[in-house]
Amino acid sequence: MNGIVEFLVSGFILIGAVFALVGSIGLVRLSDFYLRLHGPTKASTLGVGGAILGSLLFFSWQERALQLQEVLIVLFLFITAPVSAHMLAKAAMHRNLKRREDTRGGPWKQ
Amino acid sequence: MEHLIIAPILIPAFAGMLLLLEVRERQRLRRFTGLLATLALIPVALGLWQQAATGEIGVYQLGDWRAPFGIVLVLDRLSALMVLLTAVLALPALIYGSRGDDRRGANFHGLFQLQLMGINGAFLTGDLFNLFVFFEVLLIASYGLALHGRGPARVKGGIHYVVLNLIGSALFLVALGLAYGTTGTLNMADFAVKVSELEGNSLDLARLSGLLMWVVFGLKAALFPLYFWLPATYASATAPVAALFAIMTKVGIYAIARVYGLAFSGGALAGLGRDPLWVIALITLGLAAVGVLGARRLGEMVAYLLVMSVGTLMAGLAWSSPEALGAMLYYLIHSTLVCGGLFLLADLVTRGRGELADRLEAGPSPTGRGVLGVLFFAGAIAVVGLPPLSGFVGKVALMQAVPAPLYWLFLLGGGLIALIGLSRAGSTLFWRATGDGEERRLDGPRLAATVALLATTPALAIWGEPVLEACLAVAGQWSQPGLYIDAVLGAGESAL
Amino acid sequence: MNLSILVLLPFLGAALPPLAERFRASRTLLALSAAALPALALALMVAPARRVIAGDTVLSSLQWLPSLGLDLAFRLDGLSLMFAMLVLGIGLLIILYARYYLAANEKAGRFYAYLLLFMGAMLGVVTSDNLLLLVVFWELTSLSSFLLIGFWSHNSGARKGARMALTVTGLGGLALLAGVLLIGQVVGSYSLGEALASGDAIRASGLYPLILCLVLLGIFTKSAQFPFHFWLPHAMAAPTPVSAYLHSATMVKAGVFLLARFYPMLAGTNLWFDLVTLAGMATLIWGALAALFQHDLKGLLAYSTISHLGLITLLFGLNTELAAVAAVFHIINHATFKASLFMAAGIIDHETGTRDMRRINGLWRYMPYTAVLAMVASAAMAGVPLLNGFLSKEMFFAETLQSDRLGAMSWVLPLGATLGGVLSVAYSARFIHDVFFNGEPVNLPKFPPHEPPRYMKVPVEILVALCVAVGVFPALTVAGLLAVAGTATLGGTLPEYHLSIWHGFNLPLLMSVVALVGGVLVYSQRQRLFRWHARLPEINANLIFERAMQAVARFAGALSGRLRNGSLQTYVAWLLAVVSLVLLTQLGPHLLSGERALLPLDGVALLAGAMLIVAAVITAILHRHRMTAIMSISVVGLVVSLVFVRFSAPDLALTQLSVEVVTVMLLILAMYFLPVRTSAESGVFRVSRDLFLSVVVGGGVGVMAFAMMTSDFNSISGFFLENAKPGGGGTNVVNVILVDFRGFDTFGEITVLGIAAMGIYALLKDLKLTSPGADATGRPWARDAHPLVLVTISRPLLPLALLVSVYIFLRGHNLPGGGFIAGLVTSVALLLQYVASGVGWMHHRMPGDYHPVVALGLLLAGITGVASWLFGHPFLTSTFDYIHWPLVGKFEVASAMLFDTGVFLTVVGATLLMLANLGKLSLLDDKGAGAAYDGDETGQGGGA
Amino acid sequence: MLEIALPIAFGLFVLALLLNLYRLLRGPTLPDRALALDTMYINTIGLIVLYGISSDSKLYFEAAMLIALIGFVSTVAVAKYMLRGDIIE
Amino acid sequence: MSRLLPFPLLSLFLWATWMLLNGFSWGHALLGLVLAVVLPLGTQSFWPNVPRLRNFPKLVRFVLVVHWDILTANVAVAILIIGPPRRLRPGFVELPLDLSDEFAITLLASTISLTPGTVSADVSEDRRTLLIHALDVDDEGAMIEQIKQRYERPLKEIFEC
Amino acid sequence: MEVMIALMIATLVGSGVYLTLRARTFPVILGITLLSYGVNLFVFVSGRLSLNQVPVVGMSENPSDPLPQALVLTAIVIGFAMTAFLVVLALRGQGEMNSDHVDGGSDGESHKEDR
Ligand code: NA
Ligand code: NA
Repeated sequence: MNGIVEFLVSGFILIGAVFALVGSIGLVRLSDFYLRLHGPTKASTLGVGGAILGSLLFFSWQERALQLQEVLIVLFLFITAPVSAHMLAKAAMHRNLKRREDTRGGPWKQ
Repeated sequence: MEHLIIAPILIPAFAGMLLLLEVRERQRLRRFTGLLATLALIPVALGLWQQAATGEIGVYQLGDWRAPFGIVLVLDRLSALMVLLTAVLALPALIYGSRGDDRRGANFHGLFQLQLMGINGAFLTGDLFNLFVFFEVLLIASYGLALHGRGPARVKGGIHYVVLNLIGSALFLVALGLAYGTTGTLNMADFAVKVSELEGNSLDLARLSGLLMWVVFGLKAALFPLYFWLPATYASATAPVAALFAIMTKVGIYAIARVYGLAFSGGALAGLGRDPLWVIALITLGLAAVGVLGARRLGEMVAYLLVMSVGTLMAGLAWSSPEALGAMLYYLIHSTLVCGGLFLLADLVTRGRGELADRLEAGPSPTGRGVLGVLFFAGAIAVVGLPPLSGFVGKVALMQAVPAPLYWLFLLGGGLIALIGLSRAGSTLFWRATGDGEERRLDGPRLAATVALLATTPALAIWGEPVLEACLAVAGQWSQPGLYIDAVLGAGESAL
Repeated sequence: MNLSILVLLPFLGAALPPLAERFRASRTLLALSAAALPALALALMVAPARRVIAGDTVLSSLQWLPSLGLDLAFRLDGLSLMFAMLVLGIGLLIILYARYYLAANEKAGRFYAYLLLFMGAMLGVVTSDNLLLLVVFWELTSLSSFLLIGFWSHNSGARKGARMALTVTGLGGLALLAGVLLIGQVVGSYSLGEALASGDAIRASGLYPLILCLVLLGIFTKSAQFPFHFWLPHAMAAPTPVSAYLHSATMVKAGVFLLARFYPMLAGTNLWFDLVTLAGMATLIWGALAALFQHDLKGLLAYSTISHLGLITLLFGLNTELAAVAAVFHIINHATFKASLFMAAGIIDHETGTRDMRRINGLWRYMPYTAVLAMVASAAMAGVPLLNGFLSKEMFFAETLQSDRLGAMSWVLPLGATLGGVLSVAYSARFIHDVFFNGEPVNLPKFPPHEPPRYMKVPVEILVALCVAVGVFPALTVAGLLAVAGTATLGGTLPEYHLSIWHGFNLPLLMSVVALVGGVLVYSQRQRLFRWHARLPEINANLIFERAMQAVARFAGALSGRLRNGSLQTYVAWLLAVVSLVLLTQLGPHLLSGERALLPLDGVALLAGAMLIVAAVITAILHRHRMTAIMSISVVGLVVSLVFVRFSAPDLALTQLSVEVVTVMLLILAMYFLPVRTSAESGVFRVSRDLFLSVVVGGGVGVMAFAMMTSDFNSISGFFLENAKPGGGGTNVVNVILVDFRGFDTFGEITVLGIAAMGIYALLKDLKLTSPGADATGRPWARDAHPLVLVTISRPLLPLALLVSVYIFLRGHNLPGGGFIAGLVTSVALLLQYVASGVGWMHHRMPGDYHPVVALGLLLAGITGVASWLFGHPFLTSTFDYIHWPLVGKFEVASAMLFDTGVFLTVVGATLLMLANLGKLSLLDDKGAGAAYDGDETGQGGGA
Repeated sequence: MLEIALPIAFGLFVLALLLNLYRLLRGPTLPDRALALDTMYINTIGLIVLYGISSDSKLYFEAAMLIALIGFVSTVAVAKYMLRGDIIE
Repeated sequence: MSRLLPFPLLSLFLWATWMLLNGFSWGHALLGLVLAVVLPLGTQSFWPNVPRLRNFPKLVRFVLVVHWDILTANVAVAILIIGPPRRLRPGFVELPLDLSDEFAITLLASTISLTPGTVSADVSEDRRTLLIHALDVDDEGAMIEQIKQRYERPLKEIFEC
Repeated sequence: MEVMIALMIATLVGSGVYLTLRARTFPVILGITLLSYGVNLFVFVSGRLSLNQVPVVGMSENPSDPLPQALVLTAIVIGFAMTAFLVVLALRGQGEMNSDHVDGGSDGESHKEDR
């Protein structure tokens, strides 16, 4: 395999993995639900995106042709992930979950 | 005519599908479809029986793939007999059900047909995994049927039945995994050949597979200690369903006969589980007799009588001589039809007694007390094995074929206990009536269906000889697994 | 003439009276219809009877169940002739008697029918030439007597008496069956003739003691021998004609008949002597004693019957030929005098309205004619000279003196016999004196009593006349019959004996005198005896038996209730305990020695595995926090899919993933109506039991899995890999197996799915559940039923998901995918619409009922399968071809695709049928309805 | 290079999954658990994609795509349950 | 044409997806075309109110902007997450909506959720306000303005004009 | 790897068994589900484990055993049907017996039969 390609693939997947981990760390570390909600919806999406970029490159190289199939995964995620986040936020507001005292503003009554 | 073998599966299957298609709840159309399909099963089953009676084993290769790679249906005398028995039982049960019970919930006719499809499939298949699939077909349909109608008792019985059978299905899968994981095949005949060549770890695992299947079939057949669910479930099921279910325990018995008479018939595993089966059969027989005596509802009593027949049959099966198997098959036919008839009868009794239903307490006399009394008397005589009805013939045949004092003791003792129970029940229901029941007349077709089933018992006695001979022929073929294996795999494959 | 017709006649006759009754025949006509066929039978018997008297044995046989050795074989020899005459003759008299006995409002037709059934059964017993056939008729007598005894079913005593008789004689019948089967084993045939000829072989057989015990159990129960005698008095609850019939000539005589019949086969051994004599002696004395103390007229007769049966039994037990002849003789005599006595008692009962001898007194004045008849019959029973009873009793006394089996104790037998005689005289004296004399009647329900109708007395007259005739002219009357019967009983030549009234002064005569005098003495002391008896604790066999039966039934109920305790947990535990037993006995370290090389474990697998294990265990631990459990079980499903990915099963991974989503939706749908959590309710014992079972079963399956994975095997799978492409036209072998090689499995499987949907629909129909108005914390539900973002995103997702479904479907044959997965994806997309926009909204856009979708799917699959018949192939034979189209190029068309489309439709239809209907549940609920429809059109905005 | 990068990436994703599992078990609230599950689905996609690379096979693409397309439905269902109790109404 | 292709954008999207899924071949191009026409037609009743696309180039630009934002802001958020939590200044922000089309509002909400640091938490019943939870709000007004500038306005132009 | 898989199967089956022994319908449903997972895995591994050998013709040199995969697929679908039925049955129980106890009614009554 071409060294540069391999380097790029490795880079993408590592960056992706780091982002995925960061998102999940956020999920563990952050102190209220609304904060935690930010981690996965974005960082993880990006994490998967990184992995997929790596994969794209890898297979395009392997098969000597542009392999864009996996873009669809990201596309689908971009469509669906905000819905999960939105619905969970609504649920959390409905349940009136505790939030950090210094949170400005407040949730709406559901 | 070569496709006749699959007809007992496809006729109810297509009927079930058509019934599913009929969404406008045109009850008469549904009844017509269901009855027509069920009626059609009888000539088909007779044709198959005739085909099997020649002694030739018919093999139907689904998808035109030869065994052991594809799934085969196998028509030997045993499967033909079971298919015929199912058809004979199903028609009266459905006629009975078509008099109003089918309106007590949705999809009765569709479920009934698909239940028949499952039962026939289980009898005909020559493939272990396909047997599992048909078990599931008949089970899921039976879940639906068991819950047909309303009432907490039915739901509770249903939950118990479903959960236990789901666990049973899981166990079956484990057994199948082991079967495939050791022999690498699923065709019963091929399995029989391969399992007899196993050794070491694989042999131990195959044994475990056999024993686990044994537990599964024991659950279906309702053997001790796995029958406890049955009385409540059957007693609470709608009458035509309970009547049809009389064949369900026999599916378990059939499976044991088939799998152990064929798949585990050779090599180190021959006779697997036979000794415990013997003991368990006797315990089942004894405890079920106790159950008959202790029952407080007629339906429950009949359910226990059914379990008793299971014990009786299993002991005969465990003895596993051709004579014992032949006698057992005769008894199987008898007990299935009679218990089916008694379930219907219990319902007829219930109908006239209002709130009291089939509780064995003094109360208003059932509508049509005279006729029902005669039917009850005949059914009771048949089921406890008193002469001159089929129960006696079956019992004598079994006792002659299984000359074990313990068996005789349980068989006769159990019969006596059941006799006591039934005489108490009969005298309470028909003699101790405290007044007339509801005025309604007995429904003609319902009565006819009940009579039809119970009338098989004198018929089986009168034509006992040809029936016994047929059963012995079935048993003779069964006890030569090599015939089956040769038919399925082609001659010369069998080492048994 | 075929004997089977003879036996058949009463059975046929049983149909006549009910028919006659239906046509409103008069009572006389009814009786005539009942009597017709037995009379015919009696007439038809004349010809064969002549041959029998001449020394022949008439045989006839029809095949019935040759493979069981059960033939319709009948014989008429002396013994059976004698019994047949009793059965038919007395039977006819009973019919005549019953004509007057039965009240106008009683179902006489039914009564005669039962009686004739019984008569036929009895006739069958005495004429069977096949042991099994004999058992058949034997049991038929039990059954028909059950009906007869219980004829007055409104009467509790009748019901109980009938059940008791059936129970006891049923027990005996079963024992007899076993005994007969054993005889058949020894003899090698069930032919009576052969069995009688094989007496030596039977007695020599090791099975002899068992056979004897079983047969005697049958005999003793039937003949009411001590200690099985207790049923007989309670059988007196039957109408008197029944008692007269059953307890004189028939039912109870069946037992002693069998003693006679089997005499050549089983008698002659010490065991026989001990058992039969002992039982006979005990019965003789006990019955006589009890008879003395009865206040019930029929009770006295019942116990006297028991006593006389004991006498007969004792005679058979003595093992001498003469004793056997005496026994046969006494059978005849007892039948005649006892039948007449019962009838007389019936007349008295009929006329006075009671059977209590303490109230019935001095009837001599009111019905002298009946009194004479009854007194003569009683005298015969007492053994008064010039009456038939005297003759046989004399023989009996003589025979007891002959036996020396008891050695030094031999005097016991004559002493016992004499004591029996004394008591017999005493109770006979009571019957005469207490009823017909002894002052005035006390408080009779019917007063004054009259003589009965003329023809009601005829049967009594006939029988009493016979008693006298036999007693006075034995040689002219009974000798011939007795000779042939005796010969048949002994199965050989008859011993020397003389039937005469006077044998000179001898010991038997002395015993008779002692009996007569002693009997009168005893009776004279009756007041003292009654007082003594009244102080004894009352033993009511009926009560004891009934209580015992109830106790047994209660115990049975308790035992089966204990086993079948209605607790699913117990049943499941039993099932798993059996599995555990299998596993514990079969598993061992030897299974861990597989030869196959292990795959290396890597970190990812380790952690993923750990994740699954943790999630599974957590699901089990946290199951009471139900929503949490749903989450953790989803994790399990996710990891399982990963396992499928990892181990080269992409199809499975896809299936698992999509099923998982649907399952979670299903569980959450259910959660709406179920409690959110439950409190802990299992005790320590239960939890530890369950843990044990879990560890054993789980561990066992794990060990088996390991053992299996580590051993080598040869599989048929190579065939699939090789033939998938050339034979099945696809490269995805899993899919080709599913739609082709094992398409039949798939056919069954989608059927399961379809049935499940049908069943679920049926379960949900009319199901009423209350929708909680608030969540578990009491918080009311959110107002926004159809959030905008969800609605707006979910809708374009539908065509997208369908596109993906098409993709997955089309590639399935060659690459991972197929109808199932495509169907599930489509279902999920549609379900999402339900979640987002609601049932009401979907209702306008989707079929209202998914049944036809399921049906179409199944039909498509089925018809595809059947279509192969047109090409002469079996069900589900697939075919495929490649088509070349310009521009598009080469593509494959396979019938399997059609099948797979059926699969697709079924999956979609079934899933939606299940879940959409589950979702509709809340609509049915009145409370939830308003809220549910609130936001129905949310997100629809303008235009449509 | 890829031989080193892949295991590390695998490790990081699995670690992320374990952290998600922790949150799922720990809660403390139902939305937290649902969020954790949702994140697990997403991280699983990454894991599958990586597995595709490491085994040089595109046969796992559909699995990843399927999670991306329908994995969120579970989360939506849970959220809807919390909001309305009835997810199909 | 519009009866056959009521939602050209969707059809295009579907066709592109099909081609991505299957790789290019004439057969698939044709089949994809068929599906791209049939599927929207078949599901037409499910979404009666999708706005017409007015400005395709703007859409492309918008997509690119969003992707860029996702990339860059992610890094910032990652640092926030790993950094000391006390540094965060979370808050709920109400965004007054200029958009009126529901599809456009949804796109905006999704975009806000996808771009790091913000999650759209709710849409008011009257569709006039969007509730946003932000991880780190310095200046509420600036944030609102930025969202309006960067996302809402282009969306309005793309779909509504 | 085999040890790991065996452990997974053991845990799934064990947890499933434990849950099927509970008194309420819901945990029983979960138990059946877990049991199915375990059993499906068991059947799956009856074809032995193999890495990256998808049974697609031409895709692998030594394809893994396709038959158990087909069997498991069937089992998954059947299992789903059964679970769905059980779930609805549990609802029916809740509706008719007003309790989610597997024996209906509360614990006190649960051991009494409806005679
Ligand atoms: Na008196
Ligand atoms: Na709903």
